Amino acid sequence: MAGSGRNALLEVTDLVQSFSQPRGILDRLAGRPVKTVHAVNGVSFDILRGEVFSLVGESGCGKSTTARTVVRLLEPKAGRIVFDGEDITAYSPSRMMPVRKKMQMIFQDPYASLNPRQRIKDIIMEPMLFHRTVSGKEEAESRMLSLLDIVGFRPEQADRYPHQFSGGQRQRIGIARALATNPSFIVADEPVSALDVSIQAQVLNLMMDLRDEFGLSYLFIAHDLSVVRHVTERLGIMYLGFIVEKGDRDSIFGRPLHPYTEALLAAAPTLDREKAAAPLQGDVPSPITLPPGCPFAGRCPRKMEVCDARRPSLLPVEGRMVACHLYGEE
Amino acid sequence: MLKYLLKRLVQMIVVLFTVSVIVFLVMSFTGDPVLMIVPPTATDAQIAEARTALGLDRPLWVQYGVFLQNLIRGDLGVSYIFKRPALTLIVERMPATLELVFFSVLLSLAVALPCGVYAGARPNSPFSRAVMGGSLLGISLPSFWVGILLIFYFAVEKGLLPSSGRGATAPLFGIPFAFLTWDGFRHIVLPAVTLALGTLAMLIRLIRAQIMEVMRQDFIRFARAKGVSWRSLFFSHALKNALVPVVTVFGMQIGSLIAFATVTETIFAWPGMGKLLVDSINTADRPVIVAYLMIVAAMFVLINFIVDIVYTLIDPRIDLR
Amino acid sequence: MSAKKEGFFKSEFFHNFVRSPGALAGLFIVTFFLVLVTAGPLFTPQNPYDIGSLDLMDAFKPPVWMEGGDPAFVLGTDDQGRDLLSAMVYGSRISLFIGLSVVVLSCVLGTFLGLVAGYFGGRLDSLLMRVVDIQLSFPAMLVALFIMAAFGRGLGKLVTALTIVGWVLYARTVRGSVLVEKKKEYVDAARLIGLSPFPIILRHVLPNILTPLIVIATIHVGTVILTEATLSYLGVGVPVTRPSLGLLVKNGYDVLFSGLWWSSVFPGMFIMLLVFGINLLGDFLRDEFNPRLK
Amino acid sequence: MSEYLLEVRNLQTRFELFRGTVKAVDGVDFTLREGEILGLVGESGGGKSVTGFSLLGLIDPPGRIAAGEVIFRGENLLEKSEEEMRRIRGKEISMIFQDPMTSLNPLHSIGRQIGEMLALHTPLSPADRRKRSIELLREVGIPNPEDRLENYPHQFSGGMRQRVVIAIALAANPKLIIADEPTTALDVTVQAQILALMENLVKRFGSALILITHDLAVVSEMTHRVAVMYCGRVVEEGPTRELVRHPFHPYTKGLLESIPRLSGERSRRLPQIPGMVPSLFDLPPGCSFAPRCGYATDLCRKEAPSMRSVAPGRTVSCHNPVQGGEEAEGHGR
Repeated sequence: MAGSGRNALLEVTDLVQSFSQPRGILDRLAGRPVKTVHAVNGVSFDILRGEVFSLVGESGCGKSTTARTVVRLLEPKAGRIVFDGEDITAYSPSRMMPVRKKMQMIFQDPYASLNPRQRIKDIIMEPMLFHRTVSGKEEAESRMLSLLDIVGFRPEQADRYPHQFSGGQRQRIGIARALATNPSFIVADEPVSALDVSIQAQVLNLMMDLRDEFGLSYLFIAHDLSVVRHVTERLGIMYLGFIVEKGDRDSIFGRPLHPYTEALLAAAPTLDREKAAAPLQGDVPSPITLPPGCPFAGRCPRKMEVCDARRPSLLPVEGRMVACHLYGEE
Repeated sequence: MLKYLLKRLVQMIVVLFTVSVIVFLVMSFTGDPVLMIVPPTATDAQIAEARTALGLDRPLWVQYGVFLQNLIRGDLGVSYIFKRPALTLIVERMPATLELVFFSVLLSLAVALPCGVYAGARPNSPFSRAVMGGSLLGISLPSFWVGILLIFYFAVEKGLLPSSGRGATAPLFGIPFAFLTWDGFRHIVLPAVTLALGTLAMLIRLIRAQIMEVMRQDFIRFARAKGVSWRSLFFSHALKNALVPVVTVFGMQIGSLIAFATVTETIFAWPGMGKLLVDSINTADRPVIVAYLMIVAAMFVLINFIVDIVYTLIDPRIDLR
Repeated sequence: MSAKKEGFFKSEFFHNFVRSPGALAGLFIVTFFLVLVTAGPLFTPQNPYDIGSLDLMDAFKPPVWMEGGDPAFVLGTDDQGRDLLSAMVYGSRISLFIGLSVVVLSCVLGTFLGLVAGYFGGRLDSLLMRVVDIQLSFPAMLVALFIMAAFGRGLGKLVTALTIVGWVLYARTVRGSVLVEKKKEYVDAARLIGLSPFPIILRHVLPNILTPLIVIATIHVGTVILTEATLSYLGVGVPVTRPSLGLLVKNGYDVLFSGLWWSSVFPGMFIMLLVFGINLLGDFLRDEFNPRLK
Repeated sequence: MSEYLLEVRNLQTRFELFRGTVKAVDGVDFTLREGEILGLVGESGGGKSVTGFSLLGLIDPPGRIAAGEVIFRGENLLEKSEEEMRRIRGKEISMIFQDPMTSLNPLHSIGRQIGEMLALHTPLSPADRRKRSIELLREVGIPNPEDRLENYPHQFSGGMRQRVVIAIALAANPKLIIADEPTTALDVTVQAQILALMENLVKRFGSALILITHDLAVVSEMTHRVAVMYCGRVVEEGPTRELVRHPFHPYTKGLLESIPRLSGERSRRLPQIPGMVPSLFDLPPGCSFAPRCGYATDLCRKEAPSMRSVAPGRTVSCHNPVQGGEEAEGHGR
């Protein structure tokens, strides 16, 4: 399996994340169980230095939750997160501090991800000044200006407020902020899904240029398969909090094995095809009560008896990992 | 549904319990009731004796236990002034207050609904602007002052309507009500108008805001795209959606009316429980104050409960399970 | 959006303000009262609470335009020969003082609790919200009345009582806004930098919830002045020695039937005017900051 | 009178705002035949949604339709009274909105909302309406429609709600359906379901469809013809296959190239359109696309081009159309 060993920048093992819904007095008196949303159910992956790894899936599949847990915006319920050789799973906020410099995030919504009351320059300088990665205000200022230049702004634009910029421009400001402390790892949570098509290409190109220039690694979260195919080296397909298929880009896009991956690819509209294949039926089930067997069994066109009974584990098949009984130990 | 009712019942009891603790504590730490009931000439020994007789020498939590026990039995103490059970005093005066509140509610609804709905439907018409200006003035008016002006004009200057008291009453289900006699009805007009004014103005603004909010929702546009006429769009689609939140506020407004009845009753010498409260405050008649608070708290809790039930009946999104 | 030069006088807010008769009238009224209470005592013919300056000979004088009016007492005098206009200037002072101090205190307290509860959530939040819910299910006037009845009259007590009933408003609104803001990604970005909760709350969340706060606080000043007036009218508000406008109305009512109608009508008119002016401003601000209702 | 079901000529819709007048739709022309599926595609601010609402006369102040003709079955809709339009909306032309979560009335049952459409535009009796509602729900693929008639919108998932919306839109058998980003709020697999359903039903009901979307891929899979919009104008129009393969307008070409592909060669960098969509408050003089266009000349910066025919069935609004409809780069098959 690629990525194990010293070269991995990030190793995530059996990550679990869940949220319990609050209970009323009577529920507690009646001893009713807490309703729990099982958002992430034992997800493992690793990201090499300089690599782009993507998590793909539909809304509610747990891809964003995984990302937010990896950067410790959420406390993991179980599992292990090893970043740059350090096990940061249970780091306290103060111990996380030096790690925070090295891992940053680009967000989905360019309108909500910048504080409307901060000037652009303050947005970008805040992380540097907080982490003292610069000697003082002056150096922060010059670094801020060079970052703005990198993402395509003129110096006089630094004094403006976010609302004076368009969505694509804001996203570039968000990227500059993420770069402020010279990180080695960036989580990009649907960075282009809120942008217009012509702007998407600009932002994707910028992200890829920055990777080459600064040797960044990305965890790329997206629902758009064609975008993922363009940026990523390896990817994992998520469904209901599980990774159902994981491997390198060419093998998965070339020949998807898991029925869900197959369906997802077939459903994605493209310019190159006349008609979509028969669409997948039904909706994603509730993450409150997980099915005992395969999470995809309810919608799977190739469902077998065993699928309802036993949850398939992620096993190596044809140079990638697949969690499906079709490819079980035959 | 049953579970929901049970849950609400538990909540109601918790709220009333909390209120009783707060009322008890505040009352225990302020003033000395013993000084109210012993004659001014009483000696220290007499005072101590009275204190023991009232149980005030015992620890606070024991006193509270006794208080709670009496409360549950419906014994809220005896008025220092009237020398009669506080509960009886309040219950006697309750019909007068409820009658007043009822007419104010009726009046505010009768005016606020059409005005608010119209102002929401045609926000730019001159009439709507006038209504909005008037309602802003309405929420800026001190109600006691309005009462005084009304008395001065209608009672003192013109002599058209009586300025105080409840007038003659007639019984309904054995309870005396003023509005059943012409004289009593004449007495109720001015206080009801005074009391209704603030609520009326507030409701107008709320209804208008709600309607304007709903009218810009997507589903209204979708209904328009279906070819629904403006009339049906407004009455069948917008109005109900707009009025659902108003129900909650309206419930709270009834509570507020009961509270403000204290002021109105004082101005118009309306013999209700609100005037009794203000009189009791001025004479430090503590059992009556406590009894009033507990009864009014129970009324509010009950109103809130009814509002919630109504809410669930008109809004299918509320899940009772 | 285009990055045009933006100054306050070119802003849409200013543009709308000078074109809104209501807002301008509100500003005029409020300014009038602010000038009146700061500079007014310099011009009033007497200090109405300096007993020495009162002369019973001046009692029962009607306003100047009525028969028997005295130019020295423009709005007439009361039964003790006190100049009504002077009393109203001093009364406005007390009313405004109470209004503003209650609003500042409840705003600070409620905002702080709302911020903390909204940002951290959990037990503290549910406890706080239960308190707020219970208190909001009782009319503010009644709760204040109860507190004043228990503790007795007094300026400080009145401010305390009105703050106790007032903070919940801010706590609830702020908490609601914080819950909305907290979900926005700029807060995540601040957390990712490594900022601890309080800097995030103060530097990032608070500046973004100020607009609803300003609206509530403005309208709240009017509400407090009305509630204060009502309590004082009922005799449980300000002490007799520091009569606010509400107490003046009550004093005037006591002599209404002896024909001194002006001594309750004019102070009441002052209350109405002041509160109306504040509400006009508040109404404009609400429409401006909440474009959905325009 | 004409071969077209719908002819839009020089449609202009404006919004008078504090910061100035926005020409959201600025002289739009296109035509539609019976049963045809037309894609109206463009980025945000292109004016495609406003065009859709303008066709039905659903523009509220501060917006207004300033000029133009919307000829539907030989009659100009812009000259009709509100009362006449009301009879056309839903019956002749119906609409599907973007967000299925907000386009249904939360306090009315599904049955009532479908029934309302039937009551407005068909002579059916209440009992028949109920029967027809059930049929419609079955058509759009809602399981157990008899039981679900009494349900409220919040009891359905997003995809299911959009199915209900489609059922309502189809209820009166309209000649034309305008679908404004009908699948943007939905997940990929659900989007595929809804698109397939719409395509299928439109064919069966014999309606024409205007599909408004930002997604060229969806357009290329669904539509017969496409009109590409930029800054309130149609810049290019033509049969979908041809237009996607050989765009004439530099904007269309740029847009097509900037979309990453699911198969074929994968270039290191995506071709991108430089700059950004100009603010509608101050559009550049001449062609709105000129500042971002690699083919722009002085003429483009001075004078706005007008629509002209460049090949059979193909029109473009450009002074220097891409020569011979160059093959879009990176477009492997």
